[in-house]
Amino acid sequence: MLPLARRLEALLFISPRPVPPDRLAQACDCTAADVAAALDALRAEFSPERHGIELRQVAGGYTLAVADDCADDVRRFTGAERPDDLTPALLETLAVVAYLEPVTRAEIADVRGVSSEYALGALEERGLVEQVGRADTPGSPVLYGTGERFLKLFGLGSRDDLPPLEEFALGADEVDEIRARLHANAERRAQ
Amino acid sequence: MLPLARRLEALLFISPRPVPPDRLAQACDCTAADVAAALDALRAEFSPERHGIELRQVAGGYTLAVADDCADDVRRFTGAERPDDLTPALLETLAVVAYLEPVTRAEIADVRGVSSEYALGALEERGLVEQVGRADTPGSPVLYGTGERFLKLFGLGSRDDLPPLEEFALGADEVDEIRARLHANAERRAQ
Amino acid sequence: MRSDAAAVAAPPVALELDLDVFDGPFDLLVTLILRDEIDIWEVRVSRIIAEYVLKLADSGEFDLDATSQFVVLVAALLEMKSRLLLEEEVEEELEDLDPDEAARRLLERLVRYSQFRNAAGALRAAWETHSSRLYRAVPVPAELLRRPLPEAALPASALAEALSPLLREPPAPDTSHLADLAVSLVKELRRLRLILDDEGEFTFAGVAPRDRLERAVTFFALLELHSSGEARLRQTRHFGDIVVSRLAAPRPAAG
Repeated sequence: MLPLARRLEALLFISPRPVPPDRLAQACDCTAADVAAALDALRAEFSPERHGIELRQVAGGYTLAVADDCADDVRRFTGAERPDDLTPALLETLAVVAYLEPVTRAEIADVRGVSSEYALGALEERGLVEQVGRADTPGSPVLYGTGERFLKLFGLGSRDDLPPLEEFALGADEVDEIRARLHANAERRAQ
Repeated sequence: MLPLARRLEALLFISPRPVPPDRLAQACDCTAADVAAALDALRAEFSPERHGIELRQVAGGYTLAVADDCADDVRRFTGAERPDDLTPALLETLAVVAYLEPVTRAEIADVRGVSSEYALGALEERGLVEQVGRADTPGSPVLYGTGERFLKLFGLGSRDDLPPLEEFALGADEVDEIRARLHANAERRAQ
Repeated sequence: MRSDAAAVAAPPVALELDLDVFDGPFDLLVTLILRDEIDIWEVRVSRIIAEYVLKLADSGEFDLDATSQFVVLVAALLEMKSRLLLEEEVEEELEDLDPDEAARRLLERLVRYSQFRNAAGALRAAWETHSSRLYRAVPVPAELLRRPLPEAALPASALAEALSPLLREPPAPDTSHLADLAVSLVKELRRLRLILDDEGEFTFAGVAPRDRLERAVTFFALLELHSSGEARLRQTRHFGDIVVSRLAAPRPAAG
């Protein structure tokens, strides 16, 4: 490997969190282009076919992780368990927070149509959602957002990697169908 | 790399402590011979010329560690500030190893009058002391000698440049006598 | 119950709240709710009551006026909230609207909500792929947190200096202060038992040697006689003489 790739490998090995490329450049006293080239070399080297470790880009930086097909061995060895599954309510609340953050509980309830107190508490407990401040509105309610753990557990480099919300919009035909159903209901009620 | 080598790589990558070979065999459900072969492959792969990480054998097992020539980058990255002064206990232990090597842990404890486990670990970590083999006595205890950084730290060309102890009212024959007494003690203890 | 006029005139309830939706004094919260700036749905009244009770317990004072005021305000909040809970009113609100307008609003809400529900589905797929990934969480070795010493930083003589004292045979321990001791505990016990047998009673001053260390041994022997139940010790005042009297015959195996 390139000498710089070896040096980056050592830094990524030692760092407990993903390292942004500019910090790598700073630590090795080299340019962003040098770092990019060396990271390419590292990525080629640490591919699952060759190693039990792989290079990943997640949560704003680069990090080394156990290759997926070796994870079960490691779990057996360390006794670590997979994180508990998220219920649909938790995932839905998390989606609202991730796309709208920073967001208050009232705004989340407004989108979901139900109080989201329990879901928010459970997400906070799992470290997926955190309080990021207070809104500058009457009562200064708590603002919620996602953190590094959210990005890591969902394999995102940053919040910008979330697919655009518009992708999940209903199709025109679906909207028409709902509209027709609502009209029928409204007319029946009006009679 | 061998599939087993990849799995061992993942285990050593995640483990905060050196892992004994029998635990590796247990975790991967394979034989000691399989583990030995895979460790050989890993050692060849993770050599300082090729990677920024290397495979080391230290007290109790195997571990992945930052390659020596990448350590300065890591220190710049971690912001290491504290100078690495050797405490009197470390210096004393290092002196025992330097003058009497190869020497077992029990012999070191015998000379110093206290258990030297921590000091040996700290010296090993600094590359000042290393395991050089096993004694041909019952229980085959590990033999320690000075490591590659030892001569550099003290500005010595070779071990022959160690100042003679006569200057400190102890003749070479006396040192030999002490060494003989230590080995006798060790054998007596082993019986 | 106080009249409304009196309730308004009463001093404000001094209770600082740190709720999820609101951070500030209780009075302000009530005002904001009345002005529709905070949705009462989002306020947990039970939490407010719990905080007030805690505050009362902490202060140790019971202010009847302030507490009455608090009860009135909390009751008002609960009434508002329970009214809103009645579905009729919600229905009424929708029925007030033109059916087309009501349908349009509902449609907007549903369309907006569906986006997030679909996004949650995409998040689930990402979670299934990535959540079980294992990252390294090992502290940086101490060695890499220290600035290493440069080459030839230490003199080799430091090694010899560190080793030499260890290799010399340690000098024999100095026991001269023990050798001078004329009495041993066993001997002293034997002597005191003889005196007890002969005299039945003696005083510490009468039997103790002059040497401080030897007197200490005699004193130890007295304590031994006492704990074995052979003698009774009496002292009428602090630092006074100790009178020792026999309680039982010496044990045959004594000594």
